[in-house]
Amino acid sequence: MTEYASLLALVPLLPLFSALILLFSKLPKLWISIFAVGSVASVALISLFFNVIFWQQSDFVLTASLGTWINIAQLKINFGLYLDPLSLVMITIVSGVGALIHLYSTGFMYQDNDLKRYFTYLNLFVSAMLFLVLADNLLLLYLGWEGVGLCSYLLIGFWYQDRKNNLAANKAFLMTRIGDTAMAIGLFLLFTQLGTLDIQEIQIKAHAVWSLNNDNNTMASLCCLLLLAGAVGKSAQLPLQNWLPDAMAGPTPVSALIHAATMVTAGIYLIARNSQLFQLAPDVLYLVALIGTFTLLLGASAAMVQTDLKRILAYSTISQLGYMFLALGVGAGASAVFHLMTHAFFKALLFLAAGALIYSLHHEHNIFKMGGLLKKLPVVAVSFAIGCAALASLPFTAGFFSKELILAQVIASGHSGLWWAAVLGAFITAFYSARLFFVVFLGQTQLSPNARPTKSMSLALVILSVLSLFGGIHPEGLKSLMPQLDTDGLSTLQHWLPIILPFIAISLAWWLFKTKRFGKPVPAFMQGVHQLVKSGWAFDRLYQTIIVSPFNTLCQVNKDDFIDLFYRLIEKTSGRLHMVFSKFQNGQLRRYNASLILFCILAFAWFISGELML
Amino acid sequence: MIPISWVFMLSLSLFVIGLFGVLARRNLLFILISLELMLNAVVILFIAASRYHSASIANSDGQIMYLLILTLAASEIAVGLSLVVHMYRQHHHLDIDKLNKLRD
Amino acid sequence: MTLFILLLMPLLGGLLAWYSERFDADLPKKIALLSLLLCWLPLIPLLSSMPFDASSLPNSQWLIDESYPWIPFFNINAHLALDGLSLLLILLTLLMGLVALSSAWHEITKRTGLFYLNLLWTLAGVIGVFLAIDLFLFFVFWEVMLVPMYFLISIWGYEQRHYAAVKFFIFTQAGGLLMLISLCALVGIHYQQTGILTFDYLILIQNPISGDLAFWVALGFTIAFLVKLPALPFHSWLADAHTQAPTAASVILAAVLLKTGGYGIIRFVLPLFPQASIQLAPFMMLLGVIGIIYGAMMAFVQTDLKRLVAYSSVSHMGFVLLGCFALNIYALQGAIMQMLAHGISTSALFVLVGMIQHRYHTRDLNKLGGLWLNLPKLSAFGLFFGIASLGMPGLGNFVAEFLILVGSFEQYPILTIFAASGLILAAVYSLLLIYKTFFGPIKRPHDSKITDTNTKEWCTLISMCFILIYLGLHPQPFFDLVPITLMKLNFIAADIGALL
Amino acid sequence: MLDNMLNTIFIITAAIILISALLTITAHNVVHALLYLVITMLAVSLIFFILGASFAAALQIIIYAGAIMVLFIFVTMMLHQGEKSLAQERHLFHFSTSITALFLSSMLFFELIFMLFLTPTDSANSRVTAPSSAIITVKDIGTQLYGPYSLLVVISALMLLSALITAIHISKSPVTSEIKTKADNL
Repeated sequence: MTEYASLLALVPLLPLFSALILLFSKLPKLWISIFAVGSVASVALISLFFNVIFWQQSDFVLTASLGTWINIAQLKINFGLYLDPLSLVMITIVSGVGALIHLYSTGFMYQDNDLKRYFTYLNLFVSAMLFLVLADNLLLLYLGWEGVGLCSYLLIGFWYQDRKNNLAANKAFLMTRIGDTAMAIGLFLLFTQLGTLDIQEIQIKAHAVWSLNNDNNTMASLCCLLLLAGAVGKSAQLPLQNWLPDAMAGPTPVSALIHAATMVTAGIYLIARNSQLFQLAPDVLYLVALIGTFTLLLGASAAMVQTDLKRILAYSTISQLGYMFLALGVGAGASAVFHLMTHAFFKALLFLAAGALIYSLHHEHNIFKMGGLLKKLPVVAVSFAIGCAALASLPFTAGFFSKELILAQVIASGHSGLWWAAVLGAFITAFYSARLFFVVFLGQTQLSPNARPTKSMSLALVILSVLSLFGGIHPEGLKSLMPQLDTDGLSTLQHWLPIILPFIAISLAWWLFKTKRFGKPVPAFMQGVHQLVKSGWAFDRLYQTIIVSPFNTLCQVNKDDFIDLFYRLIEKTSGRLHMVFSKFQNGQLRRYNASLILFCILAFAWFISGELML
Repeated sequence: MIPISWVFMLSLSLFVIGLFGVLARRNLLFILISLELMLNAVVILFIAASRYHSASIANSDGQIMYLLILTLAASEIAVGLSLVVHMYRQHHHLDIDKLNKLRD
Repeated sequence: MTLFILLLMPLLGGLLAWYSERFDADLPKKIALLSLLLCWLPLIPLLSSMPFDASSLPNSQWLIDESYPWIPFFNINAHLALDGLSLLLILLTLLMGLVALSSAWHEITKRTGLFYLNLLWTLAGVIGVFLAIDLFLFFVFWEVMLVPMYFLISIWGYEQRHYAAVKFFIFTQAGGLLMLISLCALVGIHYQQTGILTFDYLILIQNPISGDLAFWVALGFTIAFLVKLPALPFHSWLADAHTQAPTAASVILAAVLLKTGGYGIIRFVLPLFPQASIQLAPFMMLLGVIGIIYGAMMAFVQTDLKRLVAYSSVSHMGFVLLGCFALNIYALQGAIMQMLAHGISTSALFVLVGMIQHRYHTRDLNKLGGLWLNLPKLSAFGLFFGIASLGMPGLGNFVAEFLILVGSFEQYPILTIFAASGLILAAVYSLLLIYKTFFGPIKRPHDSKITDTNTKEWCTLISMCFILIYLGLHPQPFFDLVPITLMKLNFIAADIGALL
Repeated sequence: MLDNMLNTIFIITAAIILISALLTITAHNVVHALLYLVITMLAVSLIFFILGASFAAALQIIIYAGAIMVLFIFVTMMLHQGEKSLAQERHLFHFSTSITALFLSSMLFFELIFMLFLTPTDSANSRVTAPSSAIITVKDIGTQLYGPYSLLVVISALMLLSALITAIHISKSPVTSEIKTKADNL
């Protein structure tokens, strides 16, 4: 097995080298794209090669080490890479979808004169993500984690001239940074309790140390809670989710890669990777499921009322991630990762198709201004249709297999309440994806496309469509790694309802589209609710009032440093004292004599009082 | 013989009168005059003290001290008066309060 | 004799530079460059003879130890010694001297000779501080490094340079005097308790003084170093000194002068007063955390670029204070690493601010904006160092902050959580810095004569980038170099994972 | 019999001294003040006679009353202040400005009185007995002067010399000319 170690070592380093080469070189555009796509494509090939070797094997491990990082007393951390079924799936997704998106963006971004900077950031992002996924210890994972956050900040704010993009980038970075700091505290706790940061060792030691007496697995649940906070920050789950819709300010391939396929899935990977640790904290697992459910409902409802094409997809990503968290919460890690894979395919497809749409309709985002584009952009229309079908999890699409599996697992684990919420979420998902498709592609055309998507873009779209249709193969390796619940004890209702629901939702959407009710303003009494849901349940305003503005006013109040004021006060008082004393020097001789005599009187008085005392 | 307390009273009151003169008057000449008074007060005390000293032989220290004070008074008045003349030439008045140029 | 050569080189260089101004205007800077480069000579044999791996740890703590009688009456001798810690800091000093020189190359035009005299004498003072083992000599160098810095700020500074220079001088001088008092008290008590009158650190460390007076002497020393390492109540001189100092002076000030405070705590307070430092630890850690949060909040609202960077170094130095008094091996290594990483990243930021000021003659954030379009290379460096200062993993600051927080978490978890919130605030002001200067719409018409970074500037900045990355990815040689075990620091047993 | 006559003479002269002293300091005209001062001086010399210091009394009349007061009168004549100085004097010295001076000197007076007479004198050194009646002749003073106190003579000679030099220097310097030019162009 070790001869592949050097190959494994290449996986994260290739994109890094190409990023450095791009950074320091002055290549023409063609060469830039060749380097960028080439590096990620070669990593994709390597991961395919690994897939072929370890096809359907469930217990293989491949490790490689790039040298020691920190080695003091008990803190031994090195740049170790660890490949097992879970991380194999992840690197396949990251590099596969990444390569397709790189291919797509060579076409999409070609006329942008900052192509070099774009591809440097994109390659840096892919290498950081690969480090994250392949890290064998939590600190290296944290390095990838922050690197990914940094690259998403840089890419969201890629068109830096526009104030809005920068603010969105800052918001994204800060929100994820809050989660990362919580995760860092989790790391400290883990290190002080277990003495190591190596992921596999943590799982073993955690079981050894904490499962003995179940009273002190409060420490375990504390660690898991902190790690969960990090995951929530990165995967845009309930408390920290309102940065994702604003992150759509970046170029569309970036949204496809980062905010659909790879970065947002890091949180799920973290929980899946530490699944044994999470087993020790059942209450935290239930919390994960709860967060997942609420987020999925929030995302779905918000997506239903959006008008901006990319914000709809952003909210749908949030809700699909909610599904994955729900699966993790009920203990079905494998199905979560499976859904992650299929989601990566069809969400990337949807984003790229949306990108092609925007590219051809010269940067128009509002879906109600588009219409009847079925005939004009056939490739985009077909791929968009497949993507929406997979999103709505119509039968025989990739989305169908993974979502049904999750719903089955939820029922099998006995959380029927969560199941009903998930089914409602699925219904709304189907509804808004159908609404999206009908409004954009059917009806009369308002904007006529002026540029057709280039060959590379169409190629990427085609491949992704194929993957979203037939990518529903459940990777075997995952089953052994994470516990699987048998799903044969379902009642007929629980089995058939999730299959029929998408069709009902689509017909409802068709009926509404036919009666022209989609673009119309909402009736008066519904206006408040509509606005609330449209703004993502007003989390932005909430955080603005309870955190951002108090912090601003607090800092503004103390602008010139009241401690400095204290020292300036000293300076002023000494100045004023000087003025007082100078009054005595006024050059009047008689006044000097008088003070002389006064002093004699006082001296005698003091002497006399001394005498009297005796 | 005159009890010494009387001499004390005399010299003390003379001294205080001289002091009042120095403090109250604003004319430099009058200040010098009251200064003279204060000197005389002191001299009386010196002479009386040596007179009442109970040493067997006659004690003449007081008179010698008188001599010294005399020379002191003479030289002091000489300088004082030349200053007065000088001041009068410059300022044409002898008011001491106006002389506060040293302040700044 | 090598240490004395290392010390005399900048002193003589300074004098020569000053004298040479008479012949030619830009001769002083060449001489200054020459003398700085010559300073590296004494260190070369040392660096080469010590391969960078853990096995070859020198048995005794001191790599070079030289002592000559100076004032025999008080048994004070000019005792200089170099160990891992001071070697690291001296390397940083020399490096930052070169950086300061490069940034002052074109910027300083009037009275260049005197400028380079002050610059080199400050460096000599600092090198002396890092080498001095005799406490009296330490105090002498403590003052020597202060006076030329005062002139640097007050002659070549910007608008309110006199106010800033005087404030800087009074603050550090007050600290220095406090240290003199506690130094004499220390020697006095030591003499009473052991009958040996000595200022020598090595003897003083054999039997540290005990009793409640020791606590007050320790407090005196610590406050003196807190003034220099700007901890919270004494930090207000830093913002003014930095904003009004010329670029070269603020590079030296940020990179090196602040580290003398941290170095003093590690070298003198912790080993000399073991019990007192354990008693002092909780308060100082609290002070550190407040400093982190307070510095970050102050940096967040500044409109002047240099003030923002100055307050950010108050926050970073709060981490160093937290690390020093966490009394455990990770935190101490982290503190030393933070001093190095902060030295490089903040002085790089100052060089950049100097370059921006040199081109646009303003430091006001509201007037700056959209530099990326006109100066892509400069903005790229600005982005890199801004990201470094917020503690991005893979760069030096993160490794330091991580170690400090791990070490202090083990002692006081709650305090560390607040300190960790400092990481978020660091991100807030760093992003603000990057956004306000480099991104956003262009506010000022672009005139063509403003050029991007020239080769000299590009080299200094790129070398600093590589050092930061090297610090971040391969910090091991720096950890091995500092002989924590030999420094007689009695740490609270690091009972990490002792449950197993 | 002789004693109470001496006492009465003493009291009369003391009264004269105090009255003339008061008159000197309250006089508006400088010459009146000087004349009262001369009277004081003569009364003081009488006191010396009563106290048996005949040499001192003689000196007092010759040098103090004779030389110094004459010098004083010379200087006041030289300044020929005339009428306006009288008016000026009246406004320079009147009751309201001297109230603080009066208060201070009276405070000092009572404190000294209190200290000298009312505080309980410790018995050790208050053995003021009747004055020895031996007459002190000028010869005794001479031998004392050139015996133990020879240094005193030298010092007083030096003092007189220095006073002489300063007096000449101050009154000689032609300062008046510069002041005039400056005064004109002000």
